[in-house]
Amino acid sequence: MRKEVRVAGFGGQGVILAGVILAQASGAIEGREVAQTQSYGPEARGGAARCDVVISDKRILYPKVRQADLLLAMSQPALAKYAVDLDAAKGKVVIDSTLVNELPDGLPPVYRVPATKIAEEEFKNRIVANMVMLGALARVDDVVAYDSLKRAVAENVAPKFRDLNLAALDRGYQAVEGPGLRPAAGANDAPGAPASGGR
Amino acid sequence: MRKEVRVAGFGGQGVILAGVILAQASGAIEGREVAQTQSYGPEARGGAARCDVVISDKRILYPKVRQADLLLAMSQPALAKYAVDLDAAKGKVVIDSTLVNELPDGLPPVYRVPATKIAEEEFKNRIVANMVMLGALARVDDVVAYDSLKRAVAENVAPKFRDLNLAALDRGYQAVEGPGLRPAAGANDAPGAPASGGR
Amino acid sequence: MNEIAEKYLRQEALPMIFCPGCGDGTVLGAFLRAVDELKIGDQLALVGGIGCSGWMPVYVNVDTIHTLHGRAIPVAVGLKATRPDRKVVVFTGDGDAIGIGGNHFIHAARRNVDLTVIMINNAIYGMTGGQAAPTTPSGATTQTTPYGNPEDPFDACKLAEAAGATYVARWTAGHPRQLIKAFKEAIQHPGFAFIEVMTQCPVQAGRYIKGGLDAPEFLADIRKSVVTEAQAATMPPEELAGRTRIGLLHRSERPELTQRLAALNRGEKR
Amino acid sequence: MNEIAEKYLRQEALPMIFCPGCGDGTVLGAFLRAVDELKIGDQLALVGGIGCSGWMPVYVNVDTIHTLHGRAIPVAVGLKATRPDRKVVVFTGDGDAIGIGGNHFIHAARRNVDLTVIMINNAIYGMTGGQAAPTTPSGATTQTTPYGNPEDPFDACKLAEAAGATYVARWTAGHPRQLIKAFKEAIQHPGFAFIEVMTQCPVQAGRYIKGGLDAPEFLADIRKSVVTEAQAATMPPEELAGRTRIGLLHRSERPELTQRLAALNRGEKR
Amino acid sequence: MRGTFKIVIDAKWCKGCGLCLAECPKDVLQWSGARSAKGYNVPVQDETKVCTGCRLCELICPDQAIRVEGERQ
Amino acid sequence: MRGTFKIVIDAKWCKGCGLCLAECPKDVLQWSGARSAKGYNVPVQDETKVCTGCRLCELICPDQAIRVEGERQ
Amino acid sequence: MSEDGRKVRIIQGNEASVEGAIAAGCRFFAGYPITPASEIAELMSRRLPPVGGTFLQMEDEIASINAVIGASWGGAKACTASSGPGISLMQEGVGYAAETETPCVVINVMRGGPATGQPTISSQQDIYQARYGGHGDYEIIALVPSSAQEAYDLTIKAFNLAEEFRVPVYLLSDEIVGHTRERVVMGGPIEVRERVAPPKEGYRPYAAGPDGLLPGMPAFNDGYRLLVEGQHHDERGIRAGDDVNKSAALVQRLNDKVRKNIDRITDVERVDLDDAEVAVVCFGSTARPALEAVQSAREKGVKAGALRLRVIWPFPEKVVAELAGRARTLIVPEMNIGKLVLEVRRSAGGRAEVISLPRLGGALHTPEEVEGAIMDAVKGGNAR
Amino acid sequence: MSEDGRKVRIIQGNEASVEGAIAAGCRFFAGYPITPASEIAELMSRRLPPVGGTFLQMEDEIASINAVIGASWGGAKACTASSGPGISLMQEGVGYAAETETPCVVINVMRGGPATGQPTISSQQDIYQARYGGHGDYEIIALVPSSAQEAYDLTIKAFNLAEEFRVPVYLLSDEIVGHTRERVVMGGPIEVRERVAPPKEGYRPYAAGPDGLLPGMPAFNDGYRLLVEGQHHDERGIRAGDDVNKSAALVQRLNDKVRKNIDRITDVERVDLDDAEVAVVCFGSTARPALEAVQSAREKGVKAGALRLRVIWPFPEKVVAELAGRARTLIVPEMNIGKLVLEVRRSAGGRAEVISLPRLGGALHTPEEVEGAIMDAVKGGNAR
Ligand SMILES: Cc1ncc(C[n+]2csc(CCOP(=O)(O)OP(=O)(O)O)c2C)c(N)n1
Ligand SMILES: Cc1ncc(C[n+]2csc(CCOP(=O)(O)OP(=O)(O)O)c2C)c(N)n1
Ligand code: SF4
Ligand code: SF4
Ligand code: SF4
Ligand code: SF4
Ligand code: SF4
Ligand code: SF4
Ligand SMILES: [Mg+2]
Ligand SMILES: [Mg+2]
Repeated sequence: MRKEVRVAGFGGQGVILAGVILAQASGAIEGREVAQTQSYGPEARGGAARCDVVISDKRILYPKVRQADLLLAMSQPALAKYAVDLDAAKGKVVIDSTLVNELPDGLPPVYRVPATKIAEEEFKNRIVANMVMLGALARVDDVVAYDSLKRAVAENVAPKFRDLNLAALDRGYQAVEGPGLRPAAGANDAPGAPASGGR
Repeated sequence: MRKEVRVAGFGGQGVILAGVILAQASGAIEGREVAQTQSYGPEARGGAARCDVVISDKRILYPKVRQADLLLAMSQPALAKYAVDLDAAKGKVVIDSTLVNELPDGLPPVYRVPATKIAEEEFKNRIVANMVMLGALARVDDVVAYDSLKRAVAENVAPKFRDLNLAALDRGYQAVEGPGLRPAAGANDAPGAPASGGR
Repeated sequence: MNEIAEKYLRQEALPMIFCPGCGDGTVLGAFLRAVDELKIGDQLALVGGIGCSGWMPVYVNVDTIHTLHGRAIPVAVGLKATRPDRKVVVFTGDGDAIGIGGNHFIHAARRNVDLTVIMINNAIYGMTGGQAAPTTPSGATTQTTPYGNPEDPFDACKLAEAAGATYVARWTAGHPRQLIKAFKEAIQHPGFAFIEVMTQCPVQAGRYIKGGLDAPEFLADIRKSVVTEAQAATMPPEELAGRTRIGLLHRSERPELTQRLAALNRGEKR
Repeated sequence: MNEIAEKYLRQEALPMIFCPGCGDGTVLGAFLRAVDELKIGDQLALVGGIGCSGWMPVYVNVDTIHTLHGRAIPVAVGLKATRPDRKVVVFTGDGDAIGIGGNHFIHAARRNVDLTVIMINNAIYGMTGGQAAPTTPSGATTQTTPYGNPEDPFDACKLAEAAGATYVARWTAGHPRQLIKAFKEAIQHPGFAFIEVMTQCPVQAGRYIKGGLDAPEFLADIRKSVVTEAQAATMPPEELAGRTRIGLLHRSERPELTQRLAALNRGEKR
Repeated sequence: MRGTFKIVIDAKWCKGCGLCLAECPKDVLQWSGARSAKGYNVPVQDETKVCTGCRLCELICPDQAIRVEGERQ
Repeated sequence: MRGTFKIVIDAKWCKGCGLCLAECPKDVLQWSGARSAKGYNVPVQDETKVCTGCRLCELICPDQAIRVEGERQ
Repeated sequence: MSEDGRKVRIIQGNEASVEGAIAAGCRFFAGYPITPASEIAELMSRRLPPVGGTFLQMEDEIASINAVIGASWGGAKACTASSGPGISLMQEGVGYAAETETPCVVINVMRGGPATGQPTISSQQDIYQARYGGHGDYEIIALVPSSAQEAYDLTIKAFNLAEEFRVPVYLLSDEIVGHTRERVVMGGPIEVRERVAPPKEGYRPYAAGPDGLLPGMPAFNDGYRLLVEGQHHDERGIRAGDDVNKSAALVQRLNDKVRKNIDRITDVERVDLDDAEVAVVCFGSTARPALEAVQSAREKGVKAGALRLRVIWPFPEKVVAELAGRARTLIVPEMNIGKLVLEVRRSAGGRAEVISLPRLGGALHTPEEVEGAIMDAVKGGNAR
Repeated sequence: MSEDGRKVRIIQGNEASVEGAIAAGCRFFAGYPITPASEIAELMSRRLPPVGGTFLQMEDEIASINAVIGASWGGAKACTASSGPGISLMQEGVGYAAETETPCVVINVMRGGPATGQPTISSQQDIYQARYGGHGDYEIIALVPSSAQEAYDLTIKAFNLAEEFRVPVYLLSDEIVGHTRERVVMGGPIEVRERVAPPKEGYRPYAAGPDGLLPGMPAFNDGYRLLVEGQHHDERGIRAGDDVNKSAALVQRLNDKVRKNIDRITDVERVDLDDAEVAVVCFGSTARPALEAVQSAREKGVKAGALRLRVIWPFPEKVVAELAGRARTLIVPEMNIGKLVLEVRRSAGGRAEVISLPRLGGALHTPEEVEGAIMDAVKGGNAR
């Protein structure tokens, strides 16, 4: 089964790291096939940032997202831009409700988590909003197991930021709200390594 | 009628200039078709230098010398190297007898002029040996009219060297010796602008 | 947006690609003010290299050419040669000017071509994501010097002077007023004028060299690291050590290339 | 042929392409003598650029690489990096080193790579037939400056020093004994060592710049145009004006690149 | 003097870098806490502080987002 | 001392540049007038002059054509 | 994650190239940053020193390729990496490596051109440049990975071929392969061609064997008294550019040693070709949607197949010619204006319809797009 | 020697190129010495200042092509000249000129390569480099003179085409054409395309007409407020490298403006082709022995003919295809390993036998050699 996940927001929000962690969790931890791509360059500065992860049980040939199954939207423009690419039938959207206020018409089910608010207020570190979003994802969909995400964070984040990121992950898992969620289960942080520029 | 003329010797003897003057005389003055080529580069330094002139009444397509009709040899190695390319039937050789002493077997008619000796002793300027050779050529063969050569020298040599070169030309015309020469008729000099190097 | 920016910026090219807090924008602002004060908008021909810094002239609404990486200077030389009355200004990065473009840089200085070359020294390759530049301090970590930079940096001003530049100044993005003055001087200087501007690059140099993304802090550090001639005169040697000189560092007179070429055209032998 | 030449020259590559009276052969002879005195024949790795001067190492019977025009220095850097114990010597022309190759030159100096760079300054592009070089005097006529050179030349030694060279000397082809000593010093110097040798190029510079092909006269003129530190001390200023300084011009100490790289390999962070 | 100078910050261009805050000798500029369309925290003028109209903020602002209005008196 | 040093000039390599003539402080070298296979005028030692064995000629000869034989005494 | 020394990691193609290079024995890298290749230099700077190798960031790409040449003669397997603009600058140096038979690997992570073009976006526009970019007549070898795994595998192969054929070998990767993070199995038993020093006795550095290849690769300061000459030269390395015959012989051999050994170099994947009526000839990242399209078409009962090239230079003319004799239509999708299709067309020699499916702008073909072309061919194609 | 302003001189092809350039309005030259092209720079340095032009000897070839680009935007018709090694270094710059639609002329006086190869000896090895040397997809135009006269004529034409198509135009001369002194008729009534400044009103510098061409050529400081951008850009010149569609559109147009106007650009000489059974397809200096061979064969009653290309890029596919439909055999002599023959073969599409007659080492084919190939073809060729 092929799943296409897109994480999108502003540059500097750690959107890429979120996608990379997801890819590591699915690929290295769970042993599934993954293909993670991202937008690069000047257009990724200050403006929009995007990271895509395709997860499958079979060899992934076409590595790009055509119609996302899951969109993690960390900004209003990101939601506006990528809502159209969503699979309206089986898709889901997770929004950072601190930054995304308006929902366009015709969206699939929307899940909300005030990721930036949590990051700023609870962790005093805006950069862990991405982990909050990832935690939320694990609760919203079974594309990845929450435990795998935890392990991926532990393995891919610098030791001194590990606990912070795990805690943020956990808060996202707990705090997300939306249609038909099962009860929550179990928290973590690192400064995102944004994309290198272009030329 | 296509005639192929080769002037060959050491670098620094003005071999190229001799060929260029011949080409100008035939082409610009006499209005015939000419194609003048030369050897370039490191191999033209100190070592062998060569200048070829093809003269014809028709458009010259192939511009290279295949079998020279006329060889002006200004050094022993040059004669040795190019004697083989000579047209044994209708060819002629003019040698600078100051520098060329040995004649290989099977040469076509040979004409002698002590060009370097004349240049050094009479003109105190070794560099006009090439003009002596050219003058000799005009006497030996009707490939070019002597008057045309004189005009070509006048037009192509720096004014301050003109008389010297014309005088040297004349001395060559007078001094050349060899089989079946008609009586002589009338003389000139400039430092040769040798070929640029290679790379 | 302030009036100067509104007057001179190429609106359809905005927004500027610069990261938040990048010094390039400040330097560009100072440049626009210098141009405005000199009233030479319609004589300007701008040339940008490739790099963040190379984008600066793209935003200015005058004739502009955005060249290849390292090649802004030869393009500028060609432009200048066609109409010597143009004020040709080159915007270039430390990598663009004295990394890949170093040879053009020294030769234009030697020829004393009447160009104004504004080099942004952010001590890093910004646009490509934080690799070492020929200005990166020895020992600094970057994306390509994970174990610390084993090389020493150039002193670009020293190099410019040795190569033949006739106006050489160094300032920082924290000296906008001085920059305005220097830009005016450089544009009016009849010869190769070089201005090095030390800038904060919070996102790349900040992250990799300094370990933090805070622009104001970065700029404050740069200001602390420099010293003017006047300050140096009154500073104890301990404090002076390791600081970089800023200010007008060299000025001299020598025939300018395009003037000399014009003389050839008039038939004057040199 | 003398014994040194017999011992060190690559017989099958002879004769040397140099024109009669060219200074390059003299400089090569001095180099061979320096090598012989240092007894380092088997540690030598020679690199030649393209130009008459670039042919010099081709005639030496040790491991030699004859590179592309302007690229001798980066090839030498790659060679040196693979086995830092090699004595890597670069032979290059003024066009090769500071014309097309100028950027590699200043960067190798900045990095203080342990190379010996011998630059033949014949003030012209010899191999290609007498075009202007970045060392051609202002006003001189050459094949590409028929109306006189509108550019000023580089001072290669000044440039090398500003770029970071740690050994800088200038001599002429008329100073073979001093050259032998300088070559020995440079080879033993642990860093970027640069030696500029002013040579007579009777055929191209002779013809186009000087107007005569006489090698001894040319060399005599070069000797007249230079002055050592010691001579300068006792010379009246009128006589000194316009003369070029020769001798050891700069020597300093700074960490050398391949040593620093070796430290990285040992896991030492900088 | 208070109120003579108005600091207009264009949220369309401001990238929330904080250089103007750090640069102002009179502490006139403060974070607004609000987020612009691009997600940046845009500064505002603290009306309780005295702006001298020195324009340092305008000069330092890399994004040309600041306009100092009102004439110096 | 005359005759102690023999200046051997290899006509195979000599290009007749005259640098050795100009360089010799004792005027020991003279043009031979003869022409080598390559057409050059190769110098010869003037036996009437005193060669000091200073080797300047050998050092200056670009074509490594000169060998100074005999030891200095 | 390890079994017989293998490990699995989720990494970018660029990282996989670095790991492949180091596994193949690369101990020298010189480069200059450029998107989308910079990660290769960055990871090299981290990985080389601990294994005793040398990383140099040079002043430009010209210096980089030349330093690589110096290092190769110094005794190290050596590599550089760049993208379009930098690769353009290296052309003279690559030609020099071909002329002097210097083994080295040049990685081009392709982006859109010309000029600054599309710095962050993929393309396959530079395939002809790899072959024809430098002046003069010479042959190189070019490998085209289509996944991170192949970036690893083919980088190893590139080093092996460089050593065997004494040529510069290109790895023509692209932004998509370079930047997609996916599963890569690394380590374990790998075939690596070690450098062999040739015998010193009577050694003539450019005397080739009957297959046109030089035996081994000597290094400086090992007693060979090498002369490495960039002008045409004889078997000793002595310049012979003014000798028409020696020059012709050298250039002929430089070309033949690759051309005549093409069977040893050719590397293709054949997917469902046995009975294919329509075959997609593909390479690099474009092969991914192409193979997906073939699968999908097969599922719909269409006799589709694919010939995926892992080596594009020397171009596998014979393989394509043979295919053209069997399949009715060849479809060539590529992220450029339609370049490899010219080779396919020539090799097909009129024996199959050859359809070009070019795509500009940098978006990868979708599987649907390629499938559409297959379907069109099936429908339209009765004329042979 | 003058009648209606013409004069006849015996000069080298290189000199003729300079005279042609100046006649065509070239007023800027930047270059760097290299054999066998140096005479062009040398004569430019002498000829330009008196006509108010500028000659610059730059620090290298990279600087040269970039100065040419700057000068062209500055308002001057501009040119550079070099040979293999220098041309290799210019590839990034030529691509930039193509991307930014900067008219300029690049003269390559070809010599033998790769690397330092054969500095003083002729070749035709760089024909593919002209087309494919830079990264990215773009088209250039390349003219191939085969005499000094054509060096003059085609240089003028090169400038005209550069202005009309706003592309870099190569003059692919070679050492033989460049260095042979022969008769050149110069001056008189010459067709020169002057630069026309486009209207300023609503001007969008990269908005093309229906034929894909840009109207006129603006200059700096004439009130256009130009933005010349080396990244892919929209019609205003604003960067659009991250926009897949705009980028695709630009690259497509850069290629199409040459490809689709090929009929306006194609320039061939047809010699005895009407009834030719064997046709020699030739260009540059190799055409000289080839034409001599055809003459000689005709004298012997053989139905031989020649198609001589004066423009090789864009390759005249249609002309060759049409010829292949009539002549039985096409012979392609060239001073390289056999390069243009690949284009001929593709264009022939199997409808004629195509025989490659390559020659390496730098000696020009003799007429006898080409005639021999014609005779062999006549004998051997009954199978079509
Ligand atoms: C020939 C070439 N090589 C490399 C690059 C990639 N590149 C783009 S910008 C840049 C360096 C930018 O650094 P700098 O010049 O210091 O400018 P900054 O971004 O720091 O202002 C590089 C290497 C390129 N575009 N072209
Ligand atoms: C890329 C390139 N450009 C130009 C040349 C032609 N070329 C060969 S040697 C040379 C210059 C030689 O001058 P210099 O370096 O001063 O050496 P010299 O011959 O004077 O010793 C040039 C331009 C070349 N071989 N390669
Ligand atoms: S990377 Fe650095 S220099 Fe470039 S825009 Fe960002 S902060 Fe400025
Ligand atoms: S051209 Fe000049 S430098 Fe070159 S070999 Fe001749 S004299 Fe020497
Ligand atoms: S300096 Fe400008 S961009 Fe930065 S916070 Fe202030 S107004 Fe915003
Ligand atoms: S004008 Fe001066 S005082 Fe006023 S806000 Fe700006 S910096 Fe502060
Ligand atoms: S210096 Fe050498 S080459 Fe010159 S004349 Fe004397 S022996 Fe001959
Ligand atoms: S050794 Fe000295 S004295 Fe004797 S010939 Fe040579 S230069 Fe003259
Ligand atoms: Mg920088
Ligand atoms: Mg020189």
